[in-house]
Amino acid sequence: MDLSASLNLALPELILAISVLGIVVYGALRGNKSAFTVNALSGAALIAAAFAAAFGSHGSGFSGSFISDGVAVYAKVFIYIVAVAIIVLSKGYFDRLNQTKFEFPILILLATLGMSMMVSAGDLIALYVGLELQSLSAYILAAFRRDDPKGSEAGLKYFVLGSLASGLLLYGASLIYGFTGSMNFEAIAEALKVNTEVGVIFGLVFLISGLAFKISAAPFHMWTPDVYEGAPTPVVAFFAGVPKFAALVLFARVLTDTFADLYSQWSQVILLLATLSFLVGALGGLMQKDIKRLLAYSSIANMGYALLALAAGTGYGVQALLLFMVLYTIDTTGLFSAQMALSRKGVPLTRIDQLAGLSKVSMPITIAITLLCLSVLGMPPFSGFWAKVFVFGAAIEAGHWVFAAIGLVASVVAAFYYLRIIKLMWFDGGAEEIDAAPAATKWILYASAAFAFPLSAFALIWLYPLAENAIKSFGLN
Amino acid sequence: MSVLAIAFYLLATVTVFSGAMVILSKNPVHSVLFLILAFFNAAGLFVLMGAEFLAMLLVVVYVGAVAVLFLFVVMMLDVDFVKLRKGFASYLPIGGVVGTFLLVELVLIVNAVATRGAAAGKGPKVYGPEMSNIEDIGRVLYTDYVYLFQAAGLVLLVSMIGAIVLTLQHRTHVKRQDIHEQTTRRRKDAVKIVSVKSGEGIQIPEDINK
Amino acid sequence: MAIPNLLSLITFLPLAGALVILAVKALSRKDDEAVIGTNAKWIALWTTLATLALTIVLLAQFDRTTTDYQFVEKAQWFSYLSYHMGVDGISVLFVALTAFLMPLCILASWTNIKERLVEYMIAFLVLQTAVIGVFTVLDLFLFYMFFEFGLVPMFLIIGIWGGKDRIYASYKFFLYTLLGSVLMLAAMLYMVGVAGTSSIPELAQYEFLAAAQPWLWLAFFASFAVKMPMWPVHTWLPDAHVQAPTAGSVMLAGILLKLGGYGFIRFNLPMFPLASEMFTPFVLTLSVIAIVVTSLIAFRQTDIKKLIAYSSVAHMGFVTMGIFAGNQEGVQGAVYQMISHGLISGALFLCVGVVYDRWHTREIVFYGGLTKLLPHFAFVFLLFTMANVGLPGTSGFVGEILTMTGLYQVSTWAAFVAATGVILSAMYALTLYKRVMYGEVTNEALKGHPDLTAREILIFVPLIVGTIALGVYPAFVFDFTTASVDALVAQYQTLIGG
Amino acid sequence: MNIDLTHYLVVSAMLFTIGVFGIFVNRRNIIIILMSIELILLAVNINFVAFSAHLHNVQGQIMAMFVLTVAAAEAAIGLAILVTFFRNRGDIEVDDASMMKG
Amino acid sequence: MQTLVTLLVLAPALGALIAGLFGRRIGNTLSQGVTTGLLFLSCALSWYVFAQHTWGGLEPFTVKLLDFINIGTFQSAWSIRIDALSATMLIVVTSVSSLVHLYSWGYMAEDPSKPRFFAYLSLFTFAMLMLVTAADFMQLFFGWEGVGLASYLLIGFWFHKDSASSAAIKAFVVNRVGDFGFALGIMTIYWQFGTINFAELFPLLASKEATSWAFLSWHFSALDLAAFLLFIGAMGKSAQFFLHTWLPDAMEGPTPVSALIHAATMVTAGVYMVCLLSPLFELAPVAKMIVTYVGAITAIFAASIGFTQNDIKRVIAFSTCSQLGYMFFAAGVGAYEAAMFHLFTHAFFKALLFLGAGSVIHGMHHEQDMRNMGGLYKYLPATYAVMMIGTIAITGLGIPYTQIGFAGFFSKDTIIETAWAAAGTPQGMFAFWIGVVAALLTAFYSWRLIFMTFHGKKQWEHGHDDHHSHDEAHGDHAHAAVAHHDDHAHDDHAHDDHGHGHHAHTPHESPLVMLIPLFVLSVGAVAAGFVFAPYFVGDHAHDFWGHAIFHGPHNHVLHDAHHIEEKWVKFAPLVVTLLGTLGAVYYYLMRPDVPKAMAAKQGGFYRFLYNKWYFDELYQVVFVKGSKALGDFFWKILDVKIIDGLGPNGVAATALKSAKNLVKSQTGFLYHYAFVMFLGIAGLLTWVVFFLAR
Repeated sequence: MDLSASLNLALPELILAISVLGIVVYGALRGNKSAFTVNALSGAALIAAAFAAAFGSHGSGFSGSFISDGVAVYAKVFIYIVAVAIIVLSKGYFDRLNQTKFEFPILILLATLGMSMMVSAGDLIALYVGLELQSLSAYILAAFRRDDPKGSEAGLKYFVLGSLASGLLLYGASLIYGFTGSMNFEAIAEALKVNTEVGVIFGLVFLISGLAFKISAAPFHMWTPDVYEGAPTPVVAFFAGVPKFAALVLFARVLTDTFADLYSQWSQVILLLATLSFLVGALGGLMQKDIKRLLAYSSIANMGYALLALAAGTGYGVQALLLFMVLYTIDTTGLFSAQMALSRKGVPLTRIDQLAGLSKVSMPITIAITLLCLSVLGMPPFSGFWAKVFVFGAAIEAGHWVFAAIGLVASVVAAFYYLRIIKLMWFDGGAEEIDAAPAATKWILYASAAFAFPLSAFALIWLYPLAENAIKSFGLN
Repeated sequence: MSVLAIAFYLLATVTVFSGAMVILSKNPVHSVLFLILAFFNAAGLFVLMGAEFLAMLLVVVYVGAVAVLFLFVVMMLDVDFVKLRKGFASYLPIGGVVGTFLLVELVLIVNAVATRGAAAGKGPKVYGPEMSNIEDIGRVLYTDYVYLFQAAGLVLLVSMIGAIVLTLQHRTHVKRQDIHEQTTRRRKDAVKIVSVKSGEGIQIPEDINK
Repeated sequence: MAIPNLLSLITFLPLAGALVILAVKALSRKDDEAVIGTNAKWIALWTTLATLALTIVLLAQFDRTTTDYQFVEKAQWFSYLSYHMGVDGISVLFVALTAFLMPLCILASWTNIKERLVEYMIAFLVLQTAVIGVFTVLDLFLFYMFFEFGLVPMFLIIGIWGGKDRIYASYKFFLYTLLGSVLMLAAMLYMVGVAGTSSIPELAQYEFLAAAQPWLWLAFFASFAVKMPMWPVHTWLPDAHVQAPTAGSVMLAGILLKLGGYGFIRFNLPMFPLASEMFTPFVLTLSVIAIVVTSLIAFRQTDIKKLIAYSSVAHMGFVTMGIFAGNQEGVQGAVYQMISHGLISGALFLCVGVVYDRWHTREIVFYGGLTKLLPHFAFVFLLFTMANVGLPGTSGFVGEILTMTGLYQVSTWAAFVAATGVILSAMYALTLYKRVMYGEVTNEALKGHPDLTAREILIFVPLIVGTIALGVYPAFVFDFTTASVDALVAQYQTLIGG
Repeated sequence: MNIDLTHYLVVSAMLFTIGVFGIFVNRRNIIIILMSIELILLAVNINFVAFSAHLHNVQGQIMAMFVLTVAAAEAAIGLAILVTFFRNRGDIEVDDASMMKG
Repeated sequence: MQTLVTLLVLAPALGALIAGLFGRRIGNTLSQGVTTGLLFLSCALSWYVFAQHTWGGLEPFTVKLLDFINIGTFQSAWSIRIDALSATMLIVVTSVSSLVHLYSWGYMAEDPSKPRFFAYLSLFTFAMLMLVTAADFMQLFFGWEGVGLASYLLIGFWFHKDSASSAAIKAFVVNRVGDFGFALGIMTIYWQFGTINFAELFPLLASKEATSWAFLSWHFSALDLAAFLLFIGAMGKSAQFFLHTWLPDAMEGPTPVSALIHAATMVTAGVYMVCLLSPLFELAPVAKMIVTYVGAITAIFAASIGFTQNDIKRVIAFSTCSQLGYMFFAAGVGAYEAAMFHLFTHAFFKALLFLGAGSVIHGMHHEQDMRNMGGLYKYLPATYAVMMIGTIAITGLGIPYTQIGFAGFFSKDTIIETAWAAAGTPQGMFAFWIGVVAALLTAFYSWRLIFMTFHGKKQWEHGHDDHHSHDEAHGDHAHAAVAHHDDHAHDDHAHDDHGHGHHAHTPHESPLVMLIPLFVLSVGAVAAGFVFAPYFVGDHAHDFWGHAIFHGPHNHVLHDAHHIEEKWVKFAPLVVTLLGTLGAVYYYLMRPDVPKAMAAKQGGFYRFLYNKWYFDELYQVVFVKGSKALGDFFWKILDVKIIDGLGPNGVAATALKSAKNLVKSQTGFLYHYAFVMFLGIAGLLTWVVFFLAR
């Protein structure tokens, strides 16, 4: 495949890369006064990239290091859309703090580009570079509020542990490389057909550990609560959703496609991580007082569910994963936008107990949060319910019903902390007025709540076949 | 024992030793220096394996840039390093156990890979006169991996933006020369004509200096 | 006159009513709390009445001779799921029961709910949609959706408008039932996975692997047993009942408890017949333990509502044992018992509401001699106490005798022990009645409250009529259920080779 | 005695372990933790280069190059974050100064 | 005829509805008038039906009114079955009931809630009529429990009295114990024969004679089991031994109620049922034997208690219990006709006695303790006269080998003779001797009642002032220690100062409205025997009963009873009755100090009898306390501690505890996090090495 065809395949990435360069220059010249324009331009670039991805051609390019297939496109489009939402959210957030900086959307763009590369990675190098591009942007974003001690501590923790995880991942990559003689996924898969030894499983375990860190699966989750608490909320909203999606797509690609022959080994590792994750996520959340920390544990638990779908190793499993991540990410974005919408006398509400009596003060926000909580909790008919149906359906279909049962029980434990939020908002009294929320933040909150129900019921009608088609490129059963 | 072997053992020993010293030194400056030593010796190992270009890169990039950056930060931050050494040993035992465990497993696996993996059987590649290591790299880097090569550029861009965002501070009380402002200054911005009634004086606006 | 999409209309009309209330509130001036509240009440009442009217149309148009599902609506959703609705002779009655009790619940809350009336009415209407939905849908996942979602409004009803320990009670209610139902979800996923369809009628015909059946059965059982509730997973019920507002208790006892029994009939029996037969001794044991143990516990209660709540558990024991007797008498009796218990326990909780509204305590010792003060109420309460005891001529009797008769052939032991429940129920119910209603008025605080108001009488009259009418002429129920239950029992007996 | 692949890999494994070890032994000094990470990356690089040489496959070296690049970028960002941390705290202790836990 | 019987049965229901629902609206008089009027209508119709049946050749028939339960073969309908048995019962029920209605006009004159009372009475009558006209077990059960309900309501009519409401509950619950067996019996029948309809059932019975049914893991003869279980129901309703405890307490109800329900009608329902099910019992020898023994024991047991009691109503109540025992053992030995006959005559004289006692109580301003009476014959001459008639009737005075005698003579002697006829079996012999001894006791305690009440010194003239405050009233007597059962024995409704304030302490005769029923019943007590004996047990018996009563091929006790060779058997009842009478005369007319001294001495045997063999105490400890203790255990230990403690609360606590520990590991320290990561990867690698390597 010649270069122009390859470039054509990578059009979304190209759009993003070129936009980044342009916007950087523009921003650097105009300074922070240009923030609005930069935001708008970034959003436009993302939307353009989304269109390019959605209508672009499929295939593999750059000597196999770049793959554009159904799954990649599905993931990319969604990632770009969420990134736009994050940029919108960040605007309101930083404006309120008076800390608007034009670099923020640029870093978001770069991170998105990194994710984009991750989902399209066709070899270990692309995997690594994409991952690092995303991670490095994320480290900076986590520490973005540099005057905030918590923010820089979060950034530091995230950075150190993230680098460590990269180290592990690289070590694993090197072992895989040494064992199979190639960096390319397809070539690795070929080599594995001939010969599979414990060494490659070792490498795979390292690789899994590195990626597990990115999706904050236990026991590589330790950074999550601290970073969620310390980092600026739009950044956390960003972390909580799409990078994990990208990493999971990568996971799916590497495990179900490349390492399909080692299914019986890696599925056990993944199941172990999944079980640990939803247990840690469910239990850890019980004691939390900080909203964002709570959401951190919630996300750990949910990554456990995502891994459960992955462990199925089937086409339906990957499909479930794709659907789960979309539904979950929308919920979680909604919840973070709720946190951003709420402040009292200029001080953002960060503790859960500050939500007490919210229903008496702001009914629309309360209803929206309630819907979202119920959704993450997995209560039908909300989107989160379908997310769980897909995931557990896949797990049970694959015969992992014990793990599915544990997961479901863990989801009941986790239900406790979502209920606590609902309880505080509805049952308790004594709330003071809250400040008016930035309009955009509020609307994203409402939109996500509306998606949780009833829109998801309709969205699934096309989302489901979309995901079903997407996974066909994996050649799974 | 061949010269190669002697060289390997020498370089390997120093590398491992200085690696250990990096984490064991009391003074971070020493640590940085040991880090540089480790990199130098690792570069030597690279040369032994025929990866001359990477060896050079290691020295240039690492020793020249990264290590110096470390040194710079160590010097810049006014930290009482002695205090930081406190409690050093408390995690030594458990850390040691886990570390040893990890090492044993790694060595086990390394052995497996080296003897049964794809790399087994082939000896070290020796570059002949027809193609050097650097040429070998160059051929693929700008063809097969041009996409990643560009992406690496973006990684560096990120680090640049990151460093600037995180550390650049505009000191508001320091007056800076702004040529753009100077050249675009108009008369009406600077001068205001007021008619002063005799005997009354004028009220000077507070923001006159801005 | 055929109304298109009648089932959907009945199911979602209450939800529409809730939205109307919301819209009216949004359009009203903020400071008109009272007006908004009054509007909400009337809208809710009219919505429930309209639903009731539609339900009557449904009953009238229902063909009692066929075993097929009727009023079927089906539309493809996504994957193998579809929006699939329909009722048979069993479910149509539960729809009717819900539609019947709902206006009474609204009326019962007319004056005693003063705070957040709008939300209250919305919660009730949403609850109604959820509950009716459970009975009308024919898709496994839709069933689960409605089944599970009913928890939410109930959680809010207990939690917001409940008593002193409402938080504990609402959590316990929610998590307990949620835990049960997630296991059911797992089983559903498996079933859909192997059968390749989520249509309930199709699944009822699918023969699941004999090895898988016990597990599936247990998973469904976990959910329905908690909902029923069966001993020993009943402990949420007394707490929930005691804390819930009156209308909440009515819904809980009158309808939500029936979801479990309905589930057993709809799923466990036809879909996992082998497992059902295998677990019959287990269920019967639990049922009779429930009857005896909870009756004895009820005997010792000091709180009126708790007593009635425990008595509900005991009565549900009859339902489960009837169902798993697996014969016509048993299953018919169980269905009947559920309908009847819906009326009776609902009425009893309304009776408690009457005294609670006046004196704001449910402690039995507070009361005494009320007959003298509230003679009309004494009559009503006596009637429902007797119905609760299972006096022939009231609806309470038919269900009990039929379930026991059905059971007797399967296990004389179980029937023997269950029959002692007849004695025990008389013991606790009459003791309660005596302590509250009989004797001299010793508590001065009791004086000075009026007898039943016109509104309260309006609430009780339909219930009285229903209880007596069903007790004297149970065919009102059996006409509907016979065809469906016969088919169900016949299929079950064939599959277990009995 | 021939120096083969195993020797290099063992050196790499030792460096890797030292790096890992360094992270939780130096519980307070972040700079050394950052250097430990550099050691880990160095170990990985030795692995890649060794494999590359023995496989007669240049991909490993390319990877090592990217690792070097990223490591440099990482060092820069890491130190930048460290600097902000220091500015906020006046210290680079991460031991008892943790503001977030639980 | 079908319309007539429908009207007959439903008329009381209509009355009950009108008086119950609209009583307050339409007023006392109208309520009373409507209910009583409808009852008399019913009564007239009953007699018409009975006459048609007895003399007019009316064939038995069944009217089906409405389906009741129809599930598969479980078919039941609301229907009215008319045959000899039900026709007999119809007249008994409606006659006594209508008279009691009338009587209550006077007796309840001062009660503030008359409509309620009359509604309950009519409701009871309706339920009783449903019971006796049932054509299947379900309706029988409906009537069965319906009369139980009415009994509960009427016993607890003065609900403000704690003793009344407790007695009501006791009656209901003990009856439920019987119903428990009854229901199981019905089920046994149903599963054996696939029907609960009498007409369908009876022809099928013989086919299953040898069939056994596994009940509670034991195998029984199906018919014996069914008959026995059904008999438990009869025991409860008819207050037979073990399940008799409710009857004395039931005297808390107003006296007309006692007359109607607890003497004439409801309590005899058990006898009626056994007779109705004669086809079943005839094929169930073991059950029959049990019936005989239980009946006989009850007869003697109740009589033995009867002669220590001091409450006038309780004495009659135990007498009732004892007479029911007679009826049961008659049925048990196979003389269903005799049982029914005694039921019939007993209804008249026992109702008479009760109403007479009511008249006394009324006259004594609701004093019920016979020790506070005496010498009343002057003040209540009419009452005295009818009470004498009733007493003679119950003692069964009459001349053997002639048709001369009071009602009791015909029926009771027939029973004793049939027992002798069945003396070939141990239970027959037992029943015979018990019958004779009980006759002695009956005479003794019946006359004791008369003498204590109407003769002797006037005990009410002194210390009478404070008889309303029971403590002092009983403080006069030496047996205060055992008297607590009597504490509530009189109808001391405080609201009722009886309206005769000016001569409150002088006993007075009852008004005419109360006396008329007494006279009517007296006629019955005198004449019911010789008028109906030929039909019930005599020459016309076979024609009269038709198919309503079934006899097994070997059962001809009734026939044998008419041809008893031994003359002493014929005379024995008369002799013992006279002996008993003489005893009573001696102790209560001539030497009233002797029984008083005996009572004061508190001998062990006396206390045993006085306290009714300590059954109440036993049941109190075993059942009431037992169920309370069990209830507490199940509630506080099982539910709260074990189920909740290990279940939801335990799990929640465990989850919170593990959550706490988990969160503790989230120290916030970087190196800890790194350490966990390394533990994770080391763990995974180890796992891989040991388990996943292949």
